[in-house]
Amino acid sequence: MTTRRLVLTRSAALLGAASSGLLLPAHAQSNKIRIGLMLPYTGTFAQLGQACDNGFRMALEEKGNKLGGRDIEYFKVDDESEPSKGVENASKLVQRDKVDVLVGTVHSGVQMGIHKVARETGVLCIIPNAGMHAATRALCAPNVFRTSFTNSQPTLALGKAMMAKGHKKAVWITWKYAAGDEAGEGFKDGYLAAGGTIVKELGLPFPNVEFQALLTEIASIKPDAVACFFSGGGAAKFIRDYAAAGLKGKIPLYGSGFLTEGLLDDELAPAAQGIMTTLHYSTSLATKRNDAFRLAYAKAFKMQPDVYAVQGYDAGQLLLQGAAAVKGDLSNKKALYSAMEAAVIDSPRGQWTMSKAHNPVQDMYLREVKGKENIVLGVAAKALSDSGAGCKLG
Amino acid sequence: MTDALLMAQGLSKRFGGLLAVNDVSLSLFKDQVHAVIGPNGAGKTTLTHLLSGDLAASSGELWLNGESVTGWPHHRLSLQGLGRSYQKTNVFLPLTVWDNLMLAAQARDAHAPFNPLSWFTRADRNPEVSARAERAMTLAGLAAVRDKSAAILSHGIQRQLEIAMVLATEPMVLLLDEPLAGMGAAEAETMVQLLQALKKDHAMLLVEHDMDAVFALADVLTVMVNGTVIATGPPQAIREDAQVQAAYLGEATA
Amino acid sequence: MSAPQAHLETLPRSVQLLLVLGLIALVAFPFAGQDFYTQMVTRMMILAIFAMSLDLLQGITGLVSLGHAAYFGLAGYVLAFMSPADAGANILTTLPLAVLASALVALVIGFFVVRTQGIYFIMVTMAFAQMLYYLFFDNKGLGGSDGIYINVRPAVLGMDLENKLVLYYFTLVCMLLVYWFLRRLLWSPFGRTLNGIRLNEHRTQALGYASFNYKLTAFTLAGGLAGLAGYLWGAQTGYVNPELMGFHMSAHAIMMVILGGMGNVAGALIGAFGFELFLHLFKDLPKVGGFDMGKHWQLWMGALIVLVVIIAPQGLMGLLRSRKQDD
Amino acid sequence: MDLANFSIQLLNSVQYGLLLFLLAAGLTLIFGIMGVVNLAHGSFYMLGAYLAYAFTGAWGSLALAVVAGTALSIALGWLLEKILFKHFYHRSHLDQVLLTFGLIYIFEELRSMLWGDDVHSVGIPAWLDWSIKLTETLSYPAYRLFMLAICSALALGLWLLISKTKLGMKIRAGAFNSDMAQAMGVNIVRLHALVFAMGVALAALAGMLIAPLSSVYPYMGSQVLIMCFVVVVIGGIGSVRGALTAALLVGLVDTFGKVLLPQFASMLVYVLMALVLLYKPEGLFKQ
Repeated sequence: MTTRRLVLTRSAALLGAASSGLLLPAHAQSNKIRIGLMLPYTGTFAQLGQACDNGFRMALEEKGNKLGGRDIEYFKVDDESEPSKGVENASKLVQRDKVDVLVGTVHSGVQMGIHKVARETGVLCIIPNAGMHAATRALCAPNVFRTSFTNSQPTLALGKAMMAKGHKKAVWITWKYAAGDEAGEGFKDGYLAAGGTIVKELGLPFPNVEFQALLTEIASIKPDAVACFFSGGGAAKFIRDYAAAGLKGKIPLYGSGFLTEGLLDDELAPAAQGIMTTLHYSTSLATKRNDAFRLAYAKAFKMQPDVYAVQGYDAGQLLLQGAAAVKGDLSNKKALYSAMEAAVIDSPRGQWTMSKAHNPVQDMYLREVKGKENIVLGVAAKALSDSGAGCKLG
Repeated sequence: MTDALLMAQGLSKRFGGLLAVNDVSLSLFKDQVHAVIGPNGAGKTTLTHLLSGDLAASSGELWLNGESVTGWPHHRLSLQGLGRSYQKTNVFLPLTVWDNLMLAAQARDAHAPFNPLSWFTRADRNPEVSARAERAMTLAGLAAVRDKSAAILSHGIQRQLEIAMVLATEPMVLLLDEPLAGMGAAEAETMVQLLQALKKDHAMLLVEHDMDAVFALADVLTVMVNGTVIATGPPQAIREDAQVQAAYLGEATA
Repeated sequence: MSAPQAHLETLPRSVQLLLVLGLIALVAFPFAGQDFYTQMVTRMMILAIFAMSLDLLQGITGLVSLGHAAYFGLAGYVLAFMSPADAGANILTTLPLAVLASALVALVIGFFVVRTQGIYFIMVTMAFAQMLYYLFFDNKGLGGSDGIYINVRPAVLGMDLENKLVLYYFTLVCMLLVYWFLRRLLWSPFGRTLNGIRLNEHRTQALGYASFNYKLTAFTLAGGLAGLAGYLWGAQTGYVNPELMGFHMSAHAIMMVILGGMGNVAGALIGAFGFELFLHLFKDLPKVGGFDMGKHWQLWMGALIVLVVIIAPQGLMGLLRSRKQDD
Repeated sequence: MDLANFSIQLLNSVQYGLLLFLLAAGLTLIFGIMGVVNLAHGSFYMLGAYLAYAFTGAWGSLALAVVAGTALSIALGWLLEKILFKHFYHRSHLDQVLLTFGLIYIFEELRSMLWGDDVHSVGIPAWLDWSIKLTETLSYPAYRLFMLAICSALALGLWLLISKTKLGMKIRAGAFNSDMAQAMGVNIVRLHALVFAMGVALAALAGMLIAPLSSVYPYMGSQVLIMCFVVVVIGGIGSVRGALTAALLVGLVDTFGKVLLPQFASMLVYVLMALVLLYKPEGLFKQ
């Protein structure tokens, strides 16, 4: 083809793609409720994103995929746990797909982007995981609800449990990034209140996983116990290195539940025996509600649920209760929000209610790794609620 | 001593153990061609690098137009009027002949790079620069290939472009490193005529193997062997100098 | 003075046609498109400015920087720091300051970086960008790993960037200004010398140019223009985070410039729009017989990039010109 | 920090340094000696780790997994070189950056499709699964000592291969001036394929050997990528001795940085790199 024809077809194609793909006529007003799922389907937290997705869909399927009598329609966006695209992806759901509710996400950096869009557009937003404080504290908003935790909530309950075991001097170690710092705040509040003293706070750059130097430090400090916050691949490595450094038997290891949640496979379990963690759920929580949930989840997805699946599931239940109260008319915001605020969620983790700042008030369980499970020893903190400091709601 | 355009005193260059140039002193005067000859590896090209600033001398002094310029980087020396061509053709191949010359011609009075004027003015609308490029082009006889890209020119014409680019910077002193290298007889002839014409108003250093051209052009001849100058003087005297014959010209010369 | 022959500076008529068509589409776009697409195209224009700023370095001067996002992100942070909690910052003061800050940092880093050559230049620019990234990532005082909000978008004299349409046309004007500036630069003595440095730095020095000063000026200018793009990004999203300075964003900029075609600024512009369009296209691919094409967008994106580097080494622009050989 | 603690930290830094050398060894060949900017090096490392996970899962023995994995990665390296990289030796660094960046996307997605996005652990072989008591609270895992030995052996082997053997001489000649080497009768095409395959195999081997320590998870490759380039560049591109020295240096800076200057720990390595490049622009041991 001569250049002229080649270019004309190419530039026409480029502009054609631009117009057809982009200039969609405003969507026909159907009575389906449009649900936007903004979760990481690729990237480091893909596993967690998929678990939230499964839990949420399962909750709605159990009620016939109806919200207050109206049918539903899903819109998915992969946020790749990439904070720089947070606002862009959230706007795609809210402005392009005109979703009525946005469910997301896992990574707190991306959550900052979603929260910006939620506060500006007023769209109903349910956070299934990201524990960043701001969303239900200083920057809380009537249209934003969280069904997971604040970063400091799980570690808040850790301090008392450690003191109960007589560990008066502890070392705190985590990655130096937002989630790690906020988890540290929770641990400090809980542990100091219970009379403990933090001998040293160790931190390493995120996502550096070379722990040897700090493990050597811990061995030389010889604290009564070590408390930490790690998750994902880094958590698995920390557990192995901790055991390999011979600390396992000598200095008990405590942490927020994410240290062991969903990681206890055949290879890792031996190194993790005896690790005690606090979290608002454990797969092996021995309640009828949890067993039913595990059965249903295993049947639907052929694998065991984890805390992320429960948080997704509860996001679905919260939405179901809210929609039922307004008989599917999600535009009746006042009634919808007050119904969701007053909701009592019968969750596999146990019943929990919504705090004034829209963060779960829930029991924190003390768990210990035995075999390949986090066995629940008891309730470390009953109906623990986040301080919601700086939130002007309610 | 004072009217020497370029004067070097005791120039030496050591590469680790090898003493490539050993205590060479020479002067270039206006309207005079100073040829430097010697076997391969005698240090001729290294000497041109020391004079032009391409290489920093291990020791020695350098004066340009009476002013001490020892240790200057070669872009400063070039701006002071010391132009040089390279043994291996060293031009901007993707650019046309005219653009090569314009870039050379523009260097003389270019605004400093951080001066916004140099960002906004049009490079091809500067009459002085264009005139300078035009002069260099006609002198080197490149008008015919003006808009051809340098990459597709024959080797000989590329050598002419190399010289024309040096002329476009309108230097006082010309350092020419084997300008006739790889040229056919006809091209060499035109080049010699060009160099002959350039003798006026310039001081020229000519490093060359083509003896006919050397003896046709040179006013002063210097012979270098193993980095040191073994003889300097008028060409005729050098031709008969026994030492030179033994070291360089071989047995009886014709 | 005859106009130079087929040259990087003169675009083939086919590309000029494409650009004019594109400009018309861009000017008319907000009236036809949905609110979301107006924002999407605004972001493409911002990335186009970012890509053009890198093309000044990579395409025109031949300096491949793997850390160009540092100056992009930095300007966003300057806006965030200067934005009051409850009011929009004044564009007249904050924009120049943000661009100046990025240019200044580029000058300081450039002073060290520009003296290295080839692959070492690529690596050392990356090293400095990673330093800046961790400086913001690790320090809570600078916003920490989750970044900072810009609560109210900047405004001046009735021009309020909170309004999506105003932001769209403000960005369009900025993009056109940057495009015009860099295109003119190609024709300027400074631009011609940068081109000479890219082709044969040694010869350029021999002609009398202090190539270090030229490269440093280009590095600083490119840093400032990247700062302009970063400022606009902050103004549009209202949220800045360390990833804006990260390795990924720098690599993204390199890909936009290469996809489009290097050295004539128009390539970078086309590359930015093309890259974003392909990204959105692949992500929105439907489910085809149970196989969710959209979920595996990374596979198609990777394949596209590999394809481009094999069949179109000079990018899309190269394809347009490859048929019409030079004389 | 008393002497005992200091000496253990020194051991940690040497061990991490040698680990880094193992990680960067493949890159010293492909990027260092062949001059190909291979951003996909991290993906080959990740591929090795997942192969180790898959094979130990299937056969239960890491040794077997390493043998099979190495063979597979040599084949993959050979194939990739034939299809893609053969055409890129004389292309600009920019094209190589683009090509290998595209490959990162492709490998990451293939890993997700083949093995999913889960976090896995790989068992340490039983005969190495014990620790030596250093202090009454700290002991040192035998597997890390084993790795210490392996990495040193590899460093020595690679150095000997490159600088002392005939093949090594051919490789260096090919890297320095491939046309000249070809003129001297070196079969450059086969040599490049061999060196490239060795580079990929070394990266995968690093993944397999480090998997029991690092556990296996998505995007593990991209986390080590930048550190590998830092090591090769500080050491001096093309120098095996340089890569080893640089790896030990980075190990030192990273280990003691975390302990003594925690707030600057992440920047220290890059400050080191910038200083080296500014002081010796061609790295420590440029040939």
